[in-house]
Amino acid sequence: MIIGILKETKDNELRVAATPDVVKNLIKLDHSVVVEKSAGEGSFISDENFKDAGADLLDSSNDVCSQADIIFSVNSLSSEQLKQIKKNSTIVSFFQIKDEIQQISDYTNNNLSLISMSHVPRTTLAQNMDALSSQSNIAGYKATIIGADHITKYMPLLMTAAGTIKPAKVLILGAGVAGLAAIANAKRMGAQVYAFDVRPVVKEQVESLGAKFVEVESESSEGVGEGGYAKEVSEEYKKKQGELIKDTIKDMDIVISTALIPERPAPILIDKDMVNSMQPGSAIIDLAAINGGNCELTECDKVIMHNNITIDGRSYLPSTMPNDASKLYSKNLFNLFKHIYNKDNPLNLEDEITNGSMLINQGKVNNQMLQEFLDKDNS
Amino acid sequence: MIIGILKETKDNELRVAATPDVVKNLIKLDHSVVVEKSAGEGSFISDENFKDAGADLLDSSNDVCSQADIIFSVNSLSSEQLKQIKKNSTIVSFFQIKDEIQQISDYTNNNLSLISMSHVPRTTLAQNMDALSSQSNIAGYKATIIGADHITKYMPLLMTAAGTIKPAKVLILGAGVAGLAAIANAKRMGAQVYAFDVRPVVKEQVESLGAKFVEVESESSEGVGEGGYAKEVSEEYKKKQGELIKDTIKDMDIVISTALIPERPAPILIDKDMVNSMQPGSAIIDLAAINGGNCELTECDKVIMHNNITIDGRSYLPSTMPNDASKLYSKNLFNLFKHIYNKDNPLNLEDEITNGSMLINQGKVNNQMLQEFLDKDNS
Amino acid sequence: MIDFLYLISAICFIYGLKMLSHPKTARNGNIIASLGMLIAIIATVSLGTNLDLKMIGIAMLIGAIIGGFFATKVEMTQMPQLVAIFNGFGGGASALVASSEFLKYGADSSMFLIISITLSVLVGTLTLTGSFIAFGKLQGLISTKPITFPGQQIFNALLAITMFTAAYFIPTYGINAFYIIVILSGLLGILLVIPIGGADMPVVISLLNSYSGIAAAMTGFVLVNSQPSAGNALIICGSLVGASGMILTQIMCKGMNRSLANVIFGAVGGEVEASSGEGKEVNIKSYSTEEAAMIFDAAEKIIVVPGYGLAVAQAQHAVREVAEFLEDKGKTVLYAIHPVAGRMPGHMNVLLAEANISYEQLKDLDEINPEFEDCDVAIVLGANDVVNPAARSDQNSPIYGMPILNVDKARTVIINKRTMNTGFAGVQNELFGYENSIMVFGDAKDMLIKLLSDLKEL
Amino acid sequence: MIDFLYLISAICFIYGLKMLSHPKTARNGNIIASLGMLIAIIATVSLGTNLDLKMIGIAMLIGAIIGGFFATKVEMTQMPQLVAIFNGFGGGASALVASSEFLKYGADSSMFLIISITLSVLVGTLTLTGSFIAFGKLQGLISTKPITFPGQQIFNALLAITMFTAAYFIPTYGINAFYIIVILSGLLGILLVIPIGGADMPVVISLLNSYSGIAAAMTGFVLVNSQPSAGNALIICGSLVGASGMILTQIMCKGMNRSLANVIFGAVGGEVEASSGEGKEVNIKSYSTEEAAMIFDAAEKIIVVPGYGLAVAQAQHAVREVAEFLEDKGKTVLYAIHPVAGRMPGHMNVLLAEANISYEQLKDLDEINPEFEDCDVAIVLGANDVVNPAARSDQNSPIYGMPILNVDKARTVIINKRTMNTGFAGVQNELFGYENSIMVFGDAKDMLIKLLSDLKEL
Amino acid sequence: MDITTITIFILAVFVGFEIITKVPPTLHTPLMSGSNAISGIAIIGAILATTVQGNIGMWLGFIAVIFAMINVVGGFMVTDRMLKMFKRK
Amino acid sequence: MDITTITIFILAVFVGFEIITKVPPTLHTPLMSGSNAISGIAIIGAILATTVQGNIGMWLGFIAVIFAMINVVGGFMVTDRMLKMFKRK
Ligand SMILES: NC(=O)c1ccc[n+]([C@@H]2O[C@H](COP(=O)([O-])OP(=O)(O)OC[C@H]3O[C@@H](n4cnc5c(N)ncnc54)[C@H](OP(=O)(O)O)[C@@H]3O)[C@@H](O)[C@H]2O)c1
Ligand SMILES: NC(=O)c1ccc[n+]([C@@H]2O[C@H](COP(=O)([O-])OP(=O)(O)OC[C@H]3O[C@@H](n4cnc5c(N)ncnc54)[C@H](OP(=O)(O)O)[C@@H]3O)[C@@H](O)[C@H]2O)c1
Ligand SMILES: NC(=O)c1ccc[n+]([C@@H]2O[C@H](COP(=O)([O-])OP(=O)(O)OC[C@H]3O[C@@H](n4cnc5c(N)ncnc54)[C@H](O)[C@@H]3O)[C@@H](O)[C@H]2O)c1
Ligand SMILES: NC(=O)c1ccc[n+]([C@@H]2O[C@H](COP(=O)([O-])OP(=O)(O)OC[C@H]3O[C@@H](n4cnc5c(N)ncnc54)[C@H](O)[C@@H]3O)[C@@H](O)[C@H]2O)c1
Repeated sequence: MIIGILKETKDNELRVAATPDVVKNLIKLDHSVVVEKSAGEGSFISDENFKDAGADLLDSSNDVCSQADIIFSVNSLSSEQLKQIKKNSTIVSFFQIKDEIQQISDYTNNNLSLISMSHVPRTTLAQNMDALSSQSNIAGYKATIIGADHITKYMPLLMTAAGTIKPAKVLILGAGVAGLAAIANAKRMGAQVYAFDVRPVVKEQVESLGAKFVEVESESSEGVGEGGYAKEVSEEYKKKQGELIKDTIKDMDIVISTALIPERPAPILIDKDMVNSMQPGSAIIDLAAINGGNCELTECDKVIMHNNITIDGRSYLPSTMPNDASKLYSKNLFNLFKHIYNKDNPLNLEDEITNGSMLINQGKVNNQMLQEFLDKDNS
Repeated sequence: MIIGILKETKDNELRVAATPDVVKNLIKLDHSVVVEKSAGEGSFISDENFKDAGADLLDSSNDVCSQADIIFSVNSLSSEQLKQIKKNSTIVSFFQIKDEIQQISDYTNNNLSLISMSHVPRTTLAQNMDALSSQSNIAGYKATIIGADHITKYMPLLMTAAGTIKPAKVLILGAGVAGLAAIANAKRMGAQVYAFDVRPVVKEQVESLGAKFVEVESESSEGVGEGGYAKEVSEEYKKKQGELIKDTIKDMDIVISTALIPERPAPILIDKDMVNSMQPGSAIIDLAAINGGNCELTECDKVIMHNNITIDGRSYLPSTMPNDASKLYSKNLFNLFKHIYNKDNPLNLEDEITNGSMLINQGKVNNQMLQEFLDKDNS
Repeated sequence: MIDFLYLISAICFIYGLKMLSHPKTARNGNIIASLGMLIAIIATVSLGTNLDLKMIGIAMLIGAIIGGFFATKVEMTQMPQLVAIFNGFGGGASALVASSEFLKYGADSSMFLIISITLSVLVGTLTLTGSFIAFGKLQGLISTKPITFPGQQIFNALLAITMFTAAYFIPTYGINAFYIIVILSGLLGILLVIPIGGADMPVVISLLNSYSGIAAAMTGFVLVNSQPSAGNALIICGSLVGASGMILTQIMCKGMNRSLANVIFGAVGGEVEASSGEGKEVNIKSYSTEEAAMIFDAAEKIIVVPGYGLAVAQAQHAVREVAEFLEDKGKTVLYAIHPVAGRMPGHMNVLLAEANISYEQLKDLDEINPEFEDCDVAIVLGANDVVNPAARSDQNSPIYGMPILNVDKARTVIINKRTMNTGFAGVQNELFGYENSIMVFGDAKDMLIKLLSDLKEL
Repeated sequence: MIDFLYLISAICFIYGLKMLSHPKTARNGNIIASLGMLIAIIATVSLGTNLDLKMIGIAMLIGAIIGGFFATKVEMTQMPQLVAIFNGFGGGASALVASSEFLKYGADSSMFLIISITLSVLVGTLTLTGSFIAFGKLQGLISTKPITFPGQQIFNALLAITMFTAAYFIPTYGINAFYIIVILSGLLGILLVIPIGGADMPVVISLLNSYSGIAAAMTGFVLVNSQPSAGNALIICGSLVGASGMILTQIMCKGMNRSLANVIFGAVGGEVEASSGEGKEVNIKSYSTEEAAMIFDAAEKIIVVPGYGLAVAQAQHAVREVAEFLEDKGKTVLYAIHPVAGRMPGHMNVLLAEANISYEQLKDLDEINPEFEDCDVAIVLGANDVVNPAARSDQNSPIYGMPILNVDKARTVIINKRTMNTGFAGVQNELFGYENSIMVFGDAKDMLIKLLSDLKEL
Repeated sequence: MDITTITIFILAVFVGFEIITKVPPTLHTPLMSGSNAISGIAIIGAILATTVQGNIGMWLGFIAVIFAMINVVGGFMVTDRMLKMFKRK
Repeated sequence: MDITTITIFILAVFVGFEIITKVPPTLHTPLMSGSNAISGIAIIGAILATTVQGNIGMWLGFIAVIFAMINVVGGFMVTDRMLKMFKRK
């Protein structure tokens, strides 16, 4: 097959869907690879690097789209690019169902196949294809770094000749992959770390990183949804949770919020009052910004100051570490590709992973959730 | 005495020379304190806070200057402010000899006294007055944070399903107070840390923080100057050192340079070639920027990109943590003030600390170095 | 001269026992002890007057053949019952000697002699029958469940009283009273062992071993008048074995966290989980940290496999301490980091970095997997899924196809977790039952701390 | 009956010695041993025939008064020499008894008796004179320097040979040969101790103590024919002391990292630095980690004072391990962080955070200083300037006026550093010589690791 | 009954108590087995018992020798076999 | 010369060797001192020696009793004094 690598067009996107290493591995599997010129620029990968790895460099995105049987990308294609794309070809990307609904006709009409990196099932086996994890981990890690940069204080405890500096307090809301990474890094940096999540199982994980778990008293399985994800919680729970966060947040120097519920807007956990109760000079890093944010005031992709509190809503944190982010993403993508297009039984829709990640199969919707959305849209 | 606190006028300066806590302590010692309106704004200290502490708030810098017997500040006063100042009054600030030479006539003509925070002797006893240390420590700490933010990689080693991430390599040039703080924090964050300094004693200190010391072979006391400071080194040493750094730097992800020689331009340790030899996406944080920088390409107070390498020349890092920076600075200043103006034997020029920090005593130059500079200027 | 031979043989026994209690010298200790026995036998043969050497030779040959045959042929797993039965014969021999002496002097011996003979017969016979019951239990001929009946203790006490009464009446009733003693001691031996559960058998055997020493010592008292030097030799060696056996029994009880009384009378308390590895119900081997320590002591290359459990236990510092101790002993220690160990990417890195374990020691999957083959011990600390061989072999397993750490390739795998519960993926791990696998249960931190102190005590 | 008393007294001695070797039971052990002695004396008095009880009473009274007087009056620091001289008397007594037996039987005793007597006199007299020399050295009456002359070893060997020849000729020359033995043994005792340096005296005393046991055992052999039970008692107790003394001597040598031979013949090697605290040249007390461990064992509240040396040694993990061990024993452990400890602001925080020591345990100067007063042990790890009391008291000190950690207010201060070198400020620290200060020299990490294992062994 | 006999007995008991202090669990069984073999010292008595006049006594002695010999030979051999296992593979 | 005597001697030596295993250094001196007092057991011999016929022998015994008594009483008392110090202040 001819595999195409595009230069990403989205704002702030510096990642690339394949690194020269992955290109080499693809070629080893007897595929050929076409790469758009300066596709790797953002990740400091030069065209020469790609060439050396064996890829063909093409001048424009159009050339790539028209040649490739399968396109690897980080973000879904622009409508222009979609127009150029070959019929029956495949796109592997970080698809978000709600975003793709608009372009659904382009996909189905052209008999395209969509393989979604965001829908790879979170099974043990699929972990090396789990780009959601690898990129969330970056986001969580980076959130503590920018948090430490935003605040006007030290992170660790220091007892110096000029007085004792108390350690910063960091609160992590939502201890999924990103949250755990944030906990780990904040702990490393010497802060006192608190974490909160609706799923009670997470408590042990939080404590396994040496942080304190802030608990809402309730029946134990309130927020536990399917497949290890969270679901929406009852009103009563929300109230309790609100009070708990309110009590906690006013002493915090950094709040990193990562709470997400799949295919739903992010729950609002921090309202304006809570923000106002925080110490001036503190910071909120809202990793849920792209889904509306966990903080009422978050503006997606913007860093704003409210009442001397920094609210950072940048959704592209992984892109700020393009080097490692591209490396991990492309490895994940390659692993998934290898899994789906294996020699023995390619494109086996019986397979949990293949089936789960296949949003659209040659123009046919293969994802229940997407179908539901479409049905809702149509009605 | 009436003590005056000004709002700092320098660009990027967010610190304030006294916190409400220090104001309280001053009042306890039977002084009165006048504070310029919104002096604490940058450090998130409101005028109310100062009022509550017992200070009088004045509307303008002029008011403060004309009332105060002694002025506390972070940076030396603007020429405008100097004009308003009372005769025979005293200024305590972070004076730099080469900067003050311009205004020397203002000082001497008005019989002013200048107490310099940067000239407090680095003795054990003076450590709680040593603002150079407390602020350098902030700078060193913060340098690693912004370094971690600049680079396009993780700091720590991570072995994940999507592959193994190698730890970032951090090189610290000059392991004085700032350098040691940078080492400590970079270690915390999980990087592999290397450090280099001309003073061989530092080796033990570097190793006491768990970092590797990169050594130039030479006679042992080459770079050791007076009072624990460095002095300029021989040409031959410089060559060896250059080669060593050249060899080391090309593998580094972050370089934090802090090398200074008192009252001399900072030594150039990183030339353009060396920068070019670094991996794209790496960063240099040049804490010596204000003295010309340790890197040839550094531009003071600017963050530039050269060949995909970030070169951060911000000299105001302590100001990015105004909360803790002001707290520590004002504590230092207060301790020095208490030492010099103690009840038993005030303004005792026999005292090492008083004498050392007194740049100009009632219009008379009291510092040898300053005198030498003046003599040179005049001739 | 012969007296000296006995003395030398006693010294051999003392040294032999001493050496037997240290791993490095144990084997030589055994040889020295057997040398002592040889010397004692030679001394006795040259000491005795009117010995029918042929008869003795035949008897010795028969005994040696039987003993030697079983000792070499029996399977390793049946060792404990073999020791039990050998022990029974020892006790029996003492009882027989005492009986024979009784027959020689008859009922009108001195008080001292009668007491000695009674005790010797009593303890000897009891050891004989008790050991046979222990053998039966271990061999599965008798139910390993504790067998009890109401009033057992009282009945035993009555038995003992009857016997002492009989002993008192020996001067009056002679041989008949003596028979009663023999029979009742035999019964007592059975009754004492029957109510004890199979898992406690090793302790019982050790106790019976101590008894057989006491029996020999008592026989020594019987003999000391007619054959002073032989008698003394029996007294010394017998009491040596009696006392050291008692201590060993105590040590074993302590190792099981129980008192001796609890073992002997605790039948009502029911079975404890088979913790000595002899139980056949589960096919895992559960070891104590002390035994694990011995395994480490013999190892040269050790690979540590941390998992989520290590993080839960916050045992990162403990593991470094153990590793450093082993390194100081000249061993190589590496850490095998599975890419998905823990609950977040890089979980193990965060954990081990906190303990300041050097990056050089951390190896990822590809680097470490070839190393397991020539590694002596792989210690799995709270990891489960990432070492599950089902990922390699069991097509139906939900984790089939995931690359795992091939710990099973190591000579010995020590697995520490708290229970037999599954890990994140919720699948059982067949590794735990492998031939070369050993489980050490407990919280990872507690276990490592204990392991360290056991390592230091070796 | 009396025989039994001797047996009981022997058992008392055995238990007494056993208990004496454990800190918690030591005092009772001593009491039990002295009880054993009382029983032995009572037994002897009732055993003896024709005893002049009045004379014995007088002699015992005199001895008791002298012994008791010195035992209570002498200063603590002079204990070692007191033990030495007591020991000498014990050896002397044995020699005297043997001589008296010799006078009784004369030259024509059995070979066995003559050998016994010779050995008893030889060892007893040697102990007597040797102990007196040891006493003299410790008391400063004789130079503590090793006194040697060329050919000393050869001369000693000649002496010994002469003595044995004399013993051989006792049957021929009788009392004269005996005199030669007495005199030469006395000389040998002197010559054996004279070349040993003052710092090694404790070992020598222990050795002589073992000898006095041997002498008593030999006396037992002398007596055993005429007074079997008393003889046996002497043999048992004497050999007990002889053997255990030998072991103790060995332990002491090991503690000094030297062999016994090295102590006895190593005079040429010169003095080792006075490490037992008896040296008077420096007024610091240098303790081993084992002794420090004993102090910790008795403490309840412990404050750790980390300094730059801790960072240099990278001993942050080691200190946490020790602290955790102590906490597990129910003790309170706090860390006193001086604002300028180390070489950069917050150096200690960085260090201790790395070892995951909880922030709650870290106390800054103002918080911790009041706590020293009711703290049992303050342990200073590689800190110097920040605990220098000169900052409080010595106006001329360059650090005068700096607030310091008042460790000297603690009941005991244990200071660990490698040498007596100064710290950053370059000033000597008088704290090291304080009454309640103890130095434990060595690299902080090594020392803490050793301390931990010693703590575990208590 | 002789006091020296008792003395010897008691001293031997002490030695027995003291020589075994710490035994790693893996050595429990071998140690037990080895000391069990030593308790076959009854063979001394058994050998001497064969000289007893009466027939029964003699035969008792005969059986006693067999028994004791089983204990001794079997005990030492099985101990050795166990200990051999501890050698490094 | 009797074999039992030697036996007793040897067994006692064994006991002596075995009972002392690990002694913390702080106890070295007290232990030495205590066992030193025990070696004053020579007092038994000394007492018995006073019955010796000849005058000299008797007086030797007399002195021996004094010597031994110094050792015993002084030894135990000084040991006790040392051990008292270890009590917590
Ligand atoms: N790395 C990631 O990013 C990530 C994210 C999510 C999920 N996962 C999944 O997590 C699993 C990781 O594998 P793993 O082997 O590390 O963990 P695991 O398979 O979950 O096994 C952990 C084991 O540790 C034991 N344990 C728990 N607490 C313990 C304690 N205090 N002391 C001793 N043992 C303790 C548990 O057994 P007992 O209860 O019997 O003690 C459990 O079997 C994989 O299945 C992976 O797919 C990984
Ligand atoms: N905190 C700051 O910001 C800063 C900055 C610069 C200077 N200082 C100065 O540094 C000093 C700090 O006081 P401090 O008490 O922490 O340190 P210190 O006074 O310098 O004493 C450290 C002691 O540690 C011992 N040591 C060194 N290596 C050791 C090892 N491996 N194991 C055991 N001991 C070791 C040294 O004695 P041996 O050589 O005998 O072992 C030395 O006496 C103050 O004078 C302070 O003014 C502080
Ligand atoms: N099988 C695997 O190996 C594997 C790999 C990666 C992740 N996972 C699992 O997938 C699951 C989801 O991880 P994710 O990071 O993608 O989750 P996510 O990004 O969907 O959500 C982040 C976190 O926010 C929490 N959250 C949701 N609503 C909340 C609320 N109202 N208040 C507080 N917290 C709230 C969730 O519980 C979750 O922990 C986790 O259970 C994770 O362990 C499994
Ligand atoms: N007495 C005290 O308690 C106390 C307090 C603070 C600092 N100090 C001491 O003061 C001294 C100066 O500290 P500082 O941080 O202010 O120093 P600084 O800011 O003047 O210089 C920073 C470092 O750069 C190094 N340097 C200079 N030229 C170099 C070159 N060509 N190459 C590499 N490195 C070079 C210097 O050696 C120094 O370590 C140190 O010795 C420090 O320990 C003492």
